[in-house]
Amino acid sequence: MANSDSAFRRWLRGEVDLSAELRTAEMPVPPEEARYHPRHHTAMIHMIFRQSHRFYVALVAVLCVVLFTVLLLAAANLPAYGDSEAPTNNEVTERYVNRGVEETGAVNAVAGLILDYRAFDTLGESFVLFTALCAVTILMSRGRRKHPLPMETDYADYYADPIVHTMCKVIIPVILVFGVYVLVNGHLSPGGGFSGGAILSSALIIYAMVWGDERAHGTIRERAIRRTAALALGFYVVSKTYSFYTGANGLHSVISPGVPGRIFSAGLILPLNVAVGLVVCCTMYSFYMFFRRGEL
Amino acid sequence: MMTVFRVILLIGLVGCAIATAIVRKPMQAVIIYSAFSVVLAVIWITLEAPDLAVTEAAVGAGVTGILLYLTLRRLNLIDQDEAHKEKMREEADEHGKF
Amino acid sequence: MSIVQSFPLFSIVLGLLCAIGCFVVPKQWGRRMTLLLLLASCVMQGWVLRFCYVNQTSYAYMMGHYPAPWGNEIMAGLLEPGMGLLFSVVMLLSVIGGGRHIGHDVADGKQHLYWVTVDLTLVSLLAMCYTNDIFTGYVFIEICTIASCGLLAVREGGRSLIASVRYMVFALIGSSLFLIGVVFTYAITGQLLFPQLRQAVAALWAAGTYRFAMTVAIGLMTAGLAVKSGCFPFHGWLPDAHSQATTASSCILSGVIVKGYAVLLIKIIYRAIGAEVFMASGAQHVLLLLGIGGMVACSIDAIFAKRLKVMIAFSSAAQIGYIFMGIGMGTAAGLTAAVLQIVNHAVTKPMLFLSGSQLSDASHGRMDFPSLRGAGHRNVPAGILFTIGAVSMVGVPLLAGFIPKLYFAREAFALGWQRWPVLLALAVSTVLNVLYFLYTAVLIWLPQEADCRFTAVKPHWDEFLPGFVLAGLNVAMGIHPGPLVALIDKAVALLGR
Amino acid sequence: MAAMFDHLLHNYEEAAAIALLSIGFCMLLFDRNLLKKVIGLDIMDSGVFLLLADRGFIAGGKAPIMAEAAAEAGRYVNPIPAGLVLTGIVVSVSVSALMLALTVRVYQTYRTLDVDHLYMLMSHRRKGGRA
Repeated sequence: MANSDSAFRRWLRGEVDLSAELRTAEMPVPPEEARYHPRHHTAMIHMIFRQSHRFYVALVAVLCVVLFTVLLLAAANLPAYGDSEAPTNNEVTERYVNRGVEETGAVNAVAGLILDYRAFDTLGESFVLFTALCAVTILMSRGRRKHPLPMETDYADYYADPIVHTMCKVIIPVILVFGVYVLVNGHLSPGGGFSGGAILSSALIIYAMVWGDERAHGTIRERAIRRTAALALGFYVVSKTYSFYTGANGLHSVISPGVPGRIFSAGLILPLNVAVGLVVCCTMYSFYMFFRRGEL
Repeated sequence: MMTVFRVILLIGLVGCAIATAIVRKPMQAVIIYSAFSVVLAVIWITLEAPDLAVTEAAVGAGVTGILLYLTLRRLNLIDQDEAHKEKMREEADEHGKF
Repeated sequence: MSIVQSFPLFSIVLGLLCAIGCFVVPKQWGRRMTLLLLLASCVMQGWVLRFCYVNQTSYAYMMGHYPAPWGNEIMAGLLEPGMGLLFSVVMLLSVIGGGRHIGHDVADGKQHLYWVTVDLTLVSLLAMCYTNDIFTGYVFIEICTIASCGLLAVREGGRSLIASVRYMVFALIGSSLFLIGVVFTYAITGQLLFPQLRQAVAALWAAGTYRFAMTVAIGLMTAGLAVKSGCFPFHGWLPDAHSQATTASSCILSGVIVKGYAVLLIKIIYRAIGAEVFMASGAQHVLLLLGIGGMVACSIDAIFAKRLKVMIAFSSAAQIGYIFMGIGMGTAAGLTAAVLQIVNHAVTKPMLFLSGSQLSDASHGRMDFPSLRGAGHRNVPAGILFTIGAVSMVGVPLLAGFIPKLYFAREAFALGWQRWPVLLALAVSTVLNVLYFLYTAVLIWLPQEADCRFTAVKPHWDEFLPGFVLAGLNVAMGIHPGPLVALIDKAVALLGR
Repeated sequence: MAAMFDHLLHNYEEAAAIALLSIGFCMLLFDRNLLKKVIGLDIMDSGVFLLLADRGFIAGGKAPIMAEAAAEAGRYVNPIPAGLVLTGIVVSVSVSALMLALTVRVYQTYRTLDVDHLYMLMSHRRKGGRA
């Protein structure tokens, strides 16, 4: 009571600027538990930090210069650029290039390499995406607290703009078709799961940008995204386990390379490309939604 | 001929990287980084790696660029620079009695 | 081919499926599934270990239909399933022991994601243990980095965000250095799988071509993994990260994850580069010196720490110094001692974190030493556990901490110029350990002050039982180290073959 | 030394890759702005990928898409680096998404992107806690 009284008196004396309080009230306030109020000998610690920091920076700078000189010298020591006799062009590469088509059925040697010869790497890679999705969800998800997002100061209503709106209506299906093309032709032409999935997600992101997050949230359900990603990853794991297991035990695998060059060929590569594409698409779109509105 | 083209592209690439490092506004850095990715996508083509070019254009220039932009937007830093942030930081210091 | 030989693959796949499952099911199921997964993983690794021990062999397991230089492979000897078993057991106990804190520190809506990250951490550690391919190693290092960042950042409030940023900056520098090393290695050998790589490296080294690039590559890979496991001059991130996380995450981060990188480093040195070439490159001397530096410098930091968890975390950094010192000795016996140290630290450190956090619970969550005075009386099981752990860390005989120190000291006498630095570092580090660990162990048993604000807490079985299992392992290793040492000796012998 | 410089001039792509690497590394270490650190990380990764992809290039080689394998018996470039870089790019984008999420959270909590400032808060707290 005494406090408000004195505040009132100060206001009467004209010392308090009410509009200043209004301005601070607009600013999003960090959550209570995270706010931080140091108390002790700030100036000294400031100084010590700056001093030790300067020393540290100088030391690291010297180390960096040494490191990059060494790296440049090592790069000069490497086999010549574009040399066909370099050690990298050995029997491993020979087999990938010469027998890749008949063994994997994939015309695109890179697709055959990452989804058949070295599939374990790529399995790990999809799980890198999945792990990142979980970590981003942990960080960005607002959970129960629902502290408000910062106000949009430069909000542009793209939906009201007839040019943007109409163009996007035309362009989104085109992007989707292109994405699907890149996805399912991964074993025949450049592209594949990762790029195709990113292209698909870009179409979804444009949709969310123009039609608004709320509407996109209504159309593309959170549950659907999570289940699609989980199903695609699950399919990937299970099918690849089958192929690893049969391969290691010398069992006959029902998966055959098919006729190279056809769309339905190259054994598991086409379905795996689709699965990877779905995972990438869901992950990228989820990243967008988490950064945009803090939830899917 | 091809070598000259490559060298020009590489100079552009390194130039973009340096520009990203020295510009003051975060938004400029993000835009230059997207340009960097596009140049890199062309370099992948000159290296005969079309898979990488497609992926770099979609993932590097596209998705990473969008994520960087969204981050700026979440932080309300779209057209603010370091000097402004310095001021804000001082305010924050004062607020926290630092 | 026996079905047991497929168990490494099965445990990795089971972990992946479990992670996907936890992502979509409600949180209670996530916890159960993760506990089951960890249990299954323990059983499977144990089985593989038994198989390899009985047959005295290490075997390569083809991941797919293509043999070694073309397809991926995983490799299981004695070291790999042994470390997998150790990691699974420690993770299982940490997750059970820290369960109550997870419920408290992690928001309700994020608990299932916590279990996903735990599963993925297990998978990445197993894959790092078993991998026989340098690039697969890189991919799973990245999974481990991201998952551990999730483990760290999941805690609400506190400084865990700043700790995560710092951790990520260091970890990403580490993985980039490692990747540059991989690129250089690939550029001059054209191989990625360990056995072929080792032949190619030996041939190149004998021929003397690309020697400078090879040395740089070895240095970069070693430096990358050293940064990631918190070796001495790059340990800046470690105390913050390990002390700011929730209890189970602290146990996993310091008990298991840093060791995963160390195991991968050992595998790369002995299986991919070859011990002879590694020793000829001179990188082991650097590792030895860094290890010694870490043992001393981080112990001094630990003395000056004013909070319990920070002290335990600095002691982790010091103990990691021992591991690198063992690797840097460059002999089989030194490596045995390093692996013994890995085992010792993996069973002791989670015990210290678990009991330390219970002691701080008995002091209203305070971590500073004045508040912890007499905490042992308020929570007797935790006090006993902490005392066992502290005494073991000091290196008192009949406890696990003594064994690696003994082997380090024994091996030191067989060395050349390294003998005196190693012995001196062991002595200094032991004295420093006495200063901070015994001090704390005594402090918690001091009589409580008359005006003590804290009341005794009722210990829960799920909190102290895992600690007692770890303490049992610790004492068993200390009293009867023979079988373990014999096993590790065999594992090291198999590794170099 | 001159021979080495000559060699470096021939490996100009590698030299550019190392240059990118250094720029990114320095941004990651020395730039105080967290956002610029993330961009530096991406640039550093691009440098590594450029270094790796250069290793697969063969002068006069074609992209390894063997559509008319029988028709033209030309040389193909090495597909392995391309596959590895593809993996790397996806890893890199995952990591940068995570770092950006951390950036957003840090800014929401502490109202600053200056890393020195953050570390100062942290070390200060640790020292303050001792008193």
